[in-house]
Amino acid sequence: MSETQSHSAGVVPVNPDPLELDDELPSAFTKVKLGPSHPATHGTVRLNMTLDGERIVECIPEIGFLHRGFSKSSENATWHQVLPYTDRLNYVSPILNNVGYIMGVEKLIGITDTERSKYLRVAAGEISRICDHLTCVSAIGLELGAMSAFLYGVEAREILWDRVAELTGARMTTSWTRIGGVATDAPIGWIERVKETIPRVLELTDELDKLFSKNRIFVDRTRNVGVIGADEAISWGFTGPALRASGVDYDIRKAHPYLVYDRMEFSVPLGSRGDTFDRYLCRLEEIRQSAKIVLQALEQMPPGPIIIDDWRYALPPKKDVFSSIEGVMAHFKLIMEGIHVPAGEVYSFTEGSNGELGFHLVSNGAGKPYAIQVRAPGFPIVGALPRLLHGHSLGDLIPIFDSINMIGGEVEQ
Amino acid sequence: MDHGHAESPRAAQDEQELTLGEKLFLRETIKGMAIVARHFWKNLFGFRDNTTEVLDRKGTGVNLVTTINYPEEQKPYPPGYRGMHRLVPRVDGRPRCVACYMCATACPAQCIYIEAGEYDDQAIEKYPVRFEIDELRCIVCGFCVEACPKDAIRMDTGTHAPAVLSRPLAVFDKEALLGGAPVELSSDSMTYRAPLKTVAPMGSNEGGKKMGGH
Amino acid sequence: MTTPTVPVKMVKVEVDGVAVEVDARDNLIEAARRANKHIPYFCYHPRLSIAAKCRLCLVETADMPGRLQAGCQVRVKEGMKILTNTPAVKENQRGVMEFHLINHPVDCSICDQAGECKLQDYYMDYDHQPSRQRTYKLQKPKREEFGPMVVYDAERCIMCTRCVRFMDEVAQEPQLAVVNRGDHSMISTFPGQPLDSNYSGNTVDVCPVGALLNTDFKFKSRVWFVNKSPTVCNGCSNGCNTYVESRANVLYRLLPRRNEEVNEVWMCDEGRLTYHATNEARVEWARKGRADAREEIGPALAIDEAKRLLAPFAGKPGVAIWISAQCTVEEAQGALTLGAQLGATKYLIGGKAAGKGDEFLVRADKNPNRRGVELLAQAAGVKLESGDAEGALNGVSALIAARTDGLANHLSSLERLEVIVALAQNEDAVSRLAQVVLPINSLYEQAGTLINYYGRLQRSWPATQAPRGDALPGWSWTGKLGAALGGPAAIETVQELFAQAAAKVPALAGIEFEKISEEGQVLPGLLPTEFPKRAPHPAPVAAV
Amino acid sequence: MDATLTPSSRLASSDIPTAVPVKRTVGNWFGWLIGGWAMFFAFLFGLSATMLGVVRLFAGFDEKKNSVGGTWEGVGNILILMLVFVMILATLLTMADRKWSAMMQDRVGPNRARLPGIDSPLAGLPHIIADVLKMLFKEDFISDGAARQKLLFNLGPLLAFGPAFCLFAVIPMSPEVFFFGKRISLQVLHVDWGILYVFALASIGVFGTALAGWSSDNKFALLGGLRASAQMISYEVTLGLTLVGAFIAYGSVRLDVMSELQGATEAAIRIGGSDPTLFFGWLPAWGIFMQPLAAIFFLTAAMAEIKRTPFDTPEGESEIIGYYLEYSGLKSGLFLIAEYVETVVVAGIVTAIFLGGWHLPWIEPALCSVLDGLWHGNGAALLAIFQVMGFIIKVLLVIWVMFLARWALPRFRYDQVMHLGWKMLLPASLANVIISAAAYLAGGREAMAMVGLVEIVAFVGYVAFWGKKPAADAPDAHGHAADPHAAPASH
Repeated sequence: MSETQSHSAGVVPVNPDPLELDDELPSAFTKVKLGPSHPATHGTVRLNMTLDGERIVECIPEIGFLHRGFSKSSENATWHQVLPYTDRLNYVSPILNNVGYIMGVEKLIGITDTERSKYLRVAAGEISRICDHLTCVSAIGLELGAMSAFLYGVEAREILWDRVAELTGARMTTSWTRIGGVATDAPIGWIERVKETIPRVLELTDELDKLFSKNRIFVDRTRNVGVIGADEAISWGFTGPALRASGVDYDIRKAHPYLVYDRMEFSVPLGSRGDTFDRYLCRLEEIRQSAKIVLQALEQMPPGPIIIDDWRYALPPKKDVFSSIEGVMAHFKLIMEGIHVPAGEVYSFTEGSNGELGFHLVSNGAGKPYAIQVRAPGFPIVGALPRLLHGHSLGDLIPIFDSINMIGGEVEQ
Repeated sequence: MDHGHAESPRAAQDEQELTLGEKLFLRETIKGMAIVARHFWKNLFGFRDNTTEVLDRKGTGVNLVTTINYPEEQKPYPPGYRGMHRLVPRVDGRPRCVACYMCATACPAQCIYIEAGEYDDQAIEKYPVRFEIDELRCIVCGFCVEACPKDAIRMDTGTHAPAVLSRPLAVFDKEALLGGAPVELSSDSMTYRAPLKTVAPMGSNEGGKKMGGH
Repeated sequence: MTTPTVPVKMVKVEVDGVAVEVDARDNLIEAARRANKHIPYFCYHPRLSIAAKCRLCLVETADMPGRLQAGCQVRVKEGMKILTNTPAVKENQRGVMEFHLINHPVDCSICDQAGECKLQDYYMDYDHQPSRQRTYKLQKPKREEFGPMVVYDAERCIMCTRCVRFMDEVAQEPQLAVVNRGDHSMISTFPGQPLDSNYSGNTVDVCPVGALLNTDFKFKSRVWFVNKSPTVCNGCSNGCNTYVESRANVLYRLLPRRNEEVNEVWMCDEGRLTYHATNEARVEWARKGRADAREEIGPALAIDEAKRLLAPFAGKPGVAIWISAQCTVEEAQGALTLGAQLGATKYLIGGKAAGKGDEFLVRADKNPNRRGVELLAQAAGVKLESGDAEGALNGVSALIAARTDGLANHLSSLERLEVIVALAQNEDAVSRLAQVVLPINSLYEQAGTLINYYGRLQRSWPATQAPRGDALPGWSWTGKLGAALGGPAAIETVQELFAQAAAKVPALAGIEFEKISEEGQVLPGLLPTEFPKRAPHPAPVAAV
Repeated sequence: MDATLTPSSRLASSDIPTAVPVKRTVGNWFGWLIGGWAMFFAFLFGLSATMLGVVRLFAGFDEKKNSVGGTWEGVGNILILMLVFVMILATLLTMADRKWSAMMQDRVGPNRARLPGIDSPLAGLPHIIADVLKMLFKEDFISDGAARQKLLFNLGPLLAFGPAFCLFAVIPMSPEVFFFGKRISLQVLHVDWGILYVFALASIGVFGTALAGWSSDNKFALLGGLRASAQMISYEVTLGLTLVGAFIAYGSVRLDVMSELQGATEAAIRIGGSDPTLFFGWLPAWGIFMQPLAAIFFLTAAMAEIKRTPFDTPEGESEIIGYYLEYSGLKSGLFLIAEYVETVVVAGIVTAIFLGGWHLPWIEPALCSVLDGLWHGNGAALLAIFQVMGFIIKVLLVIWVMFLARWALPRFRYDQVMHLGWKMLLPASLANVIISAAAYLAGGREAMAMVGLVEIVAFVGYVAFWGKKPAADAPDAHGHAADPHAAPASH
């Protein structure tokens, strides 16, 4: 009787006789630190978890192991020199970052790139998005133990990276866009090559689909796991596939079309439950939609220059630099001092692979940025990890963590 | 690829409820294993032609395993690939570089170190006494190539910086970097001028004709 | 230079619609400058006569619509309306730029001026269009050696004649002239007369393009890599205000810094070379031992060694303090304090040997702070003996030298001494003889104050970030030495040390180190009444 | 596409060679294919013959000529089966796992290690030696926490490996056969309790994992150990029940008896002609035809029992890394090799019970008479070599299927494993027991075979057709129906 009373008083009963077997065994929460170096944490992140058996009572993600001081580094580089830093934000889809950043700078200057450059940016950006989603989707499989699927995804990504390398000269660290255009044009035969590549990628994507989408093991692991509703997702600041999986029809490419996205026909896949499975499905479908966009962009791409002909912002053509004093002087000024971006402040946002990739740029008119702030799409989503993980078991952590696709580079900058 | 039809955003999940057959595990399990098994048998019986690009390694019978067996097989880098640097020589073997420091300025990683010297040669005048690139610091962005006003540095070696056993070995000096085919540009005639004191009349230099138009 | 006595007459003008009040003697360029508008120019220089050769400064005025007027040549008048960006002006600027560039070689890559070149700046601001040139460029001599410091490239020259006018009007040694005509014209020296003036370096500074280059700086560094920091030239007691340009701990060049009362905007060639002493032959590590027994032991052990050597002499006669006039006020103060602590019986002032002076910027005394050292010694109540005299070191058994300039004259006496502790900047015969050598910063590497020939207190800012070896400011060493020998704890900052000195010297009373401006200030009562003929100087204070 | 419009220096790169020339491999693909397989079978044949020969050699010391199970034969069998066959196969499997997975994943697989003096990767075989050497020479690191329980910590791998190693004793690899004048059999232990021995010893393995998990003093390892013990104990129930049908059919729990009953008897082989054990005259009397579902259940449960993917929650390398997290060097190696040994054992049991053991279907009598003709009077002995070879091939196939599942399927969650075991496999195998018993009572083994055939047909129908909607109105959920690039069905 006294025990009941002490329970009702909220006091844990202290057993006077520890050998009394009828009593509940004393128990305590386990504290487990997952990471920073753990197979499931693709980047380096540490998850400080409190476990009740296998159930996650509390999970506090600890980021910063990959912090490289993007904002501060950018202040000491010219506007163009920031470009390699953006490669390393979301290093799985570098071109989308390149495009997002350069579009911000162009917005600040008040110029637009050439027509051909727009199509090239869209096509290359969507290829990048496919690469990102392929990585994410197949990595979910990898972490769940289906390693072959991961390598099929990587194989598809690999042939896309070959195309990216042909276009930009590098596979990952592309640094490809320039203020007013892009650095290199599509080499001869590249478009045909991409048109060969895309069906192959889709073939491998379908294999992923077949391996997972109806497989009950996979569905059981992901369905109704890490559920977040539309309202809650919005208030947490979700964007991109993670938000659309919750059923919110928000895609910047549709909502605020930029470049030539308004001329492309594609649809935005939506989920309804906002669980891990929906996030997986949305990404899978986005791969197919992006493939459509790539082909359309390459189809519609007009001939013409790939960078604007304004020597205040774009480097002069090499021929002029080699042979004329005007060219070499413009060249020197641009390299020595950087491109003079008018003083001002701008927030530019594009649809990155994980959601809204925003660049807040501040210029004081000098050749170097005054301040750059990145709204990394992954950051708010990682912030919601405690909410997503709460109450799930330790085994569920893996698919949830994978499905939000945390990229250390952009989250920790 | 048919991209003519626009689809409305849809809630894909409503059709994703598993049927009873799928709920019984076995069918999808076997299907999944069949996909993997198909790759296995194709690769087991297929012939591997490592001269083809990965994209072409498909079909039955030939060109199968898509992985590059790296050191033995090497994928040729595409023409525009940013590989290891080289200092471009002139036809007489001297570097084209005039030590203008543009590459060092443009380099975001500050991996280029230059010391300038002076030729007695009236035409070129300035040259790099030391030109060193720390390939470990290099981030291979290609900005140096873009920044060079003399076409003196290129990344078209088609290879990448080799692995080294100690950090100082990754610093490539002028002698190591200088190589490849020499380059002669039409605008170079600017630097090959008549000897001092004899001022050539305008247009007498043949190179001048090449300069026209751009 | 005489100070103006007539009151300044101001007139009202309008520059691009902005009303502004300007000096009636201003030309249009200066008037526009007051309104924060920039009229581009090459040949105009506020301190030189007007040549109106480059034609870039042509602007429109409301007086003569449609007619362009040279902004440098025309003076303002009441109610004038200046238009700097009408289509005609723009078209002229663009056209003039194109003309200037027609025969300009594609030389930015090998030209040291790139980065501070007016052509580049104006091209981006006023032209930025591709070349329309279809023919070969004119060829002219390159790399003409004009003199020991200046090299000339005729192709890059835009014939603004600033250099010619400078030599005629400011240096007053006409050594340059324009020869030939039309597009073949170029600057030349006279036969048998190289450009060997002591002010020839200024022609490089006034050259807006890369035609005249400083051979000392040529190809050493790019101008955008170096950091500028204000300092004072330590070449002579004139104390010209300068900028020193440096990267890491290497100095690259000295450039004159504007100070109307000291050096206007000029400096002498001799002074331009003083930075070499900071780069070359430095004592880098604290060490002990003479000649071949030298051993680098690091600062702490070196102080211990000095203490071991000096302790027996403390309070006994025979200790001498040698203060070089190259020392800053703080270094001298540190040395005097140490001397007082040790009970030094002899204080000697040394320094670099006197040289030639002239009527303009060069003083005969080649030490920047002789007046400062004297003032401090006077305030400390010690008798400062000249170190130049024969037998100055007689009767001395232990010597502490704050900088070793001039000590080399007494080598035979030095060999007799029992103990020499030298605070040395550069390797020389004295640093070889000393038992303990403590490396010290040069003036350009430390914050410090100097008092020049005119009794003007000026300060310098450290140009380099990283110290060279163990080098420290001299006052830091003397402070540590004093503390090691049982004195009060060493003073950590230059500000405190200056305050210590200021408390003793009446002329410095009330001056705070941090409040000394870049221009410096004249100390009350120290201004001489007579000045060299052409030397810029502050207005003499009327005797009260 | 005017290249000169690019500001970047897309300059003429034809000046220099852009790429390292690729080493061209020219080979006769077909020749390699035929030759490779021929060599593989020749190797198997040689292996089988050697095994039989060595056991015959040892059995020669035994006095009784006409019965198996002599002391020396036992010694020979232990040597050949458990030390050579199981250990070598398990070691080879470490490499096969890597090489096969490479093929499943379009990779090349391990190929870096070289034998001294041979400049060829030898298809990665030297990696076996390299791996073993690595395991042997790696530092045996014991963390502070584990050092407090050093005995238990060291006992863990032994308890995991030892029982697994002993399991193979009851698995028969060859029939009892007169092999050059001596009756021998490739089986260590001819005991009446047969398969029960396996169940009994396999249970001991639980102690290994539990001890390893607990004594490591690591929370992840502890979780792994807990998961492992729970899972292993749970699945043992199913494991036994799935085989009850087979016990009913063969009337024995002895694996050699069960194997023997699945094909032509020795007498039938000797006489020649048709095989009387065939059901309906054409269906081999294999366990899988009588107990198809039981075979699947058993394989599933066995995979769970030995903790292979998709049931590797105790390891879950991307979750908790596993109960052997704190082990290194040889102890870690013991855990790993134990898993492969268990794989071999499971494959052996499945082969012995469901896949006809050493029996070759249909052809045994005919083959025997042909071989008799080839080498007068020793046909049965030669046939035994082929039968052992057949056994090995069947074992390899089962292992391959298990590896296939490992690389293709995602992992269950821990509670889902338990759910599957208790709520699905256990009732299903109970039902199987009842149906099998009923069929046996109704019509003996023939009836069981009928039921089995029905089950197989139903199963194939289920996998291939049931639930598949017509392509026309397939939901365009992921666009595959509308997507012309969707890969064709893969089965």
